[in-house]
Amino acid sequence: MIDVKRRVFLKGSAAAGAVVAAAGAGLIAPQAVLAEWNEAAFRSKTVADAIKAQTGTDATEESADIKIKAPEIAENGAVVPVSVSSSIAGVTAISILAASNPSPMVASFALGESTVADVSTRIKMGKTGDVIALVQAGDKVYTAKKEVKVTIGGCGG
Amino acid sequence: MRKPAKLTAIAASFAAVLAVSLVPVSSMAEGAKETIAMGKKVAYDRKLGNCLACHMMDDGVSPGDLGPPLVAMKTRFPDPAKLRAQLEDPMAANANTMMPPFGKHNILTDDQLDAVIEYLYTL
Amino acid sequence: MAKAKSSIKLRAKEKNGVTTVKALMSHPMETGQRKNKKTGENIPEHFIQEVVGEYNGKVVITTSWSGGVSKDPYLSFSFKGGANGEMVKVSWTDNKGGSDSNEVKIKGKK
Amino acid sequence: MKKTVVAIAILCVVGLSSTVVAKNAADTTPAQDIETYRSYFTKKFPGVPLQEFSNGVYAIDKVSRDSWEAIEEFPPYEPFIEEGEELWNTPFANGKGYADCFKDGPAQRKNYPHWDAKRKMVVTLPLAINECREANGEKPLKWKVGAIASLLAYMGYESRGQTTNVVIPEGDADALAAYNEGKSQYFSRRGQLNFACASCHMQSSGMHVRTDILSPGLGHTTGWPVYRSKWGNLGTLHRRFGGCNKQVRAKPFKAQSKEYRNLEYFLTHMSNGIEFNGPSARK
Repeated sequence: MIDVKRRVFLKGSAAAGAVVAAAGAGLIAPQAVLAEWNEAAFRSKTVADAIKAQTGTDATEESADIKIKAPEIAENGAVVPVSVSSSIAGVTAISILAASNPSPMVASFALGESTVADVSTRIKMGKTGDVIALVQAGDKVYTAKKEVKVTIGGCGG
Repeated sequence: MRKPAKLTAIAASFAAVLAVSLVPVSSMAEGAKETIAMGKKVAYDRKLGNCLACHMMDDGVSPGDLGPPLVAMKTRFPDPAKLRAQLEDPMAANANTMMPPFGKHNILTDDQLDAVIEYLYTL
Repeated sequence: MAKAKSSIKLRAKEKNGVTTVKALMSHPMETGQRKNKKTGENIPEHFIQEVVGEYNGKVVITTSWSGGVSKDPYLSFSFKGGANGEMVKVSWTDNKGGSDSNEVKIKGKK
Repeated sequence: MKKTVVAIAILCVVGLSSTVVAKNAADTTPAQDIETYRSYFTKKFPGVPLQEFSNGVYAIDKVSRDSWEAIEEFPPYEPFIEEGEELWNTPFANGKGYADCFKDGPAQRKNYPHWDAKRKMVVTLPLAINECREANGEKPLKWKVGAIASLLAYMGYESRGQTTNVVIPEGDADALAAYNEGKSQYFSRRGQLNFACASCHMQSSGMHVRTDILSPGLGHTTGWPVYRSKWGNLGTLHRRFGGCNKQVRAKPFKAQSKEYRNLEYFLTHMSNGIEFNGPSARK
């Protein structure tokens, strides 16, 4: 369906600044590279499948150099503020997954050369679970996680 | 689903008198278990008892803290009639209580109350 | 009512050589799993799939989203560089082909 | 536990039984009520400065405050302020506009709700907006969401920093009666679940219903209109009143009904001295 490896290669080279050259050579237009939505990753039902689809590998390494900012307790699972930053050198992509969601992959950010590895968004979480940050740098994939408890409303139906 | 549960609830509360004639003795333990299971379900259901909104109890996740933890219920309510009254109309005992009148305002049916009481006594 | 308004609210601030961009987009972000209370039918998925951030015409971030991002989504990112008065552009495309973009001047030391 | 009971009894004289409150709401003066109500919360939450109560549950809970602050980085109500400003500046069909009704501009929060002695009724800001429209031949707006919320967001934003100062005019028995009606409303148990507003937001404020924290009732009126994540939209105070009533399984009153206007009159009076900071974001 989707050529994962090719996609990873293109993203990697975009970050390395090679895409301009490729585009210049008439191989591919930068916009087309960037406009591709990783359907396989977003439709994956498990964290493992999503990571594989996103990065092309399942060899990940936990890293203390990734910081996830997310509430311990989310007041409302519909709006959970999440920030991910990393001090790892040469980050090309950051992804945010919500492990308990039916489709865990929520967001992924492909970063340019000058882009700081620090992104924020707000995500939906159906229930309590880990927020997983996936950081790609070079050919390595690093992860970190933080549990977010999603509140259960008290008033009943 | 509901009907047999109701039956067992009734059977349990009148066990001594009626059960012998209604239910074969061998299935008594089964019946009581079912009642307790139904009671737990009613107690946990957010649209029914919703007890976890205010009380820590059993294996309930993320309970509230408006009411006391539901533990040692036999010690706290040796008299089942008192526990029943507390569920029916808690304001009778404490005018400032936050606890809803589960019986008086028909939040739960009689059978549901019976089952919840059976369940509470297991805590 | 006037319609021309952008669905993207945008801020960009430069501090110590890093520009931080914050964007708030108006979008329903339907997952496809929510039911219409009246009809009982699933509301079809409708979400922003991609948000592109550009500085001086150069793409600095490409964000891919699922319907798991909150309604009226928020995005913040930073890049090295940027000076007062330069332009930052953010544009989104959703799964139904809808799109919008907006530009803002970077606020920083003059 | 005991403390709670005593404090509540002092304020509403009565415990919470509805009939008794109705009879006795008049036993204390509005000035006494403010004093009792305010000190109840400042004692219950000793580290919280008075002005902070305008931030609802975020004044008393660090964890939810963190998410809230992250959301305030770029609050979801912001586009509504802009939309409200546009509405404010769009002339009616007769060429007039809101500015012709609100002579001193959009920063109107400090003037509402107020007692209209001639009509013997509480006038709220949304009511004044729709009366302005109708006086100029325009259809009234819906009360709970949509254009009225956006207008209120703009007017609220322009009013930020103004201080709540709801006056119950001295010697006006009708005004006092309306206030007392609102007060009774606040302390009366309602619905299948048998809760009064005060049951949750006074007596049990700060406690957990499952993992939800009950917000303190002091300052409850200052942040409106509110973008609630639960609504995914901006809504008005009376929309929230109705929602609360529904949650206790009571039949809600209509937005801008006499009941809710009087309730707003009482509740806003309780927050006198606290700054308006609407629009705001809540869970």
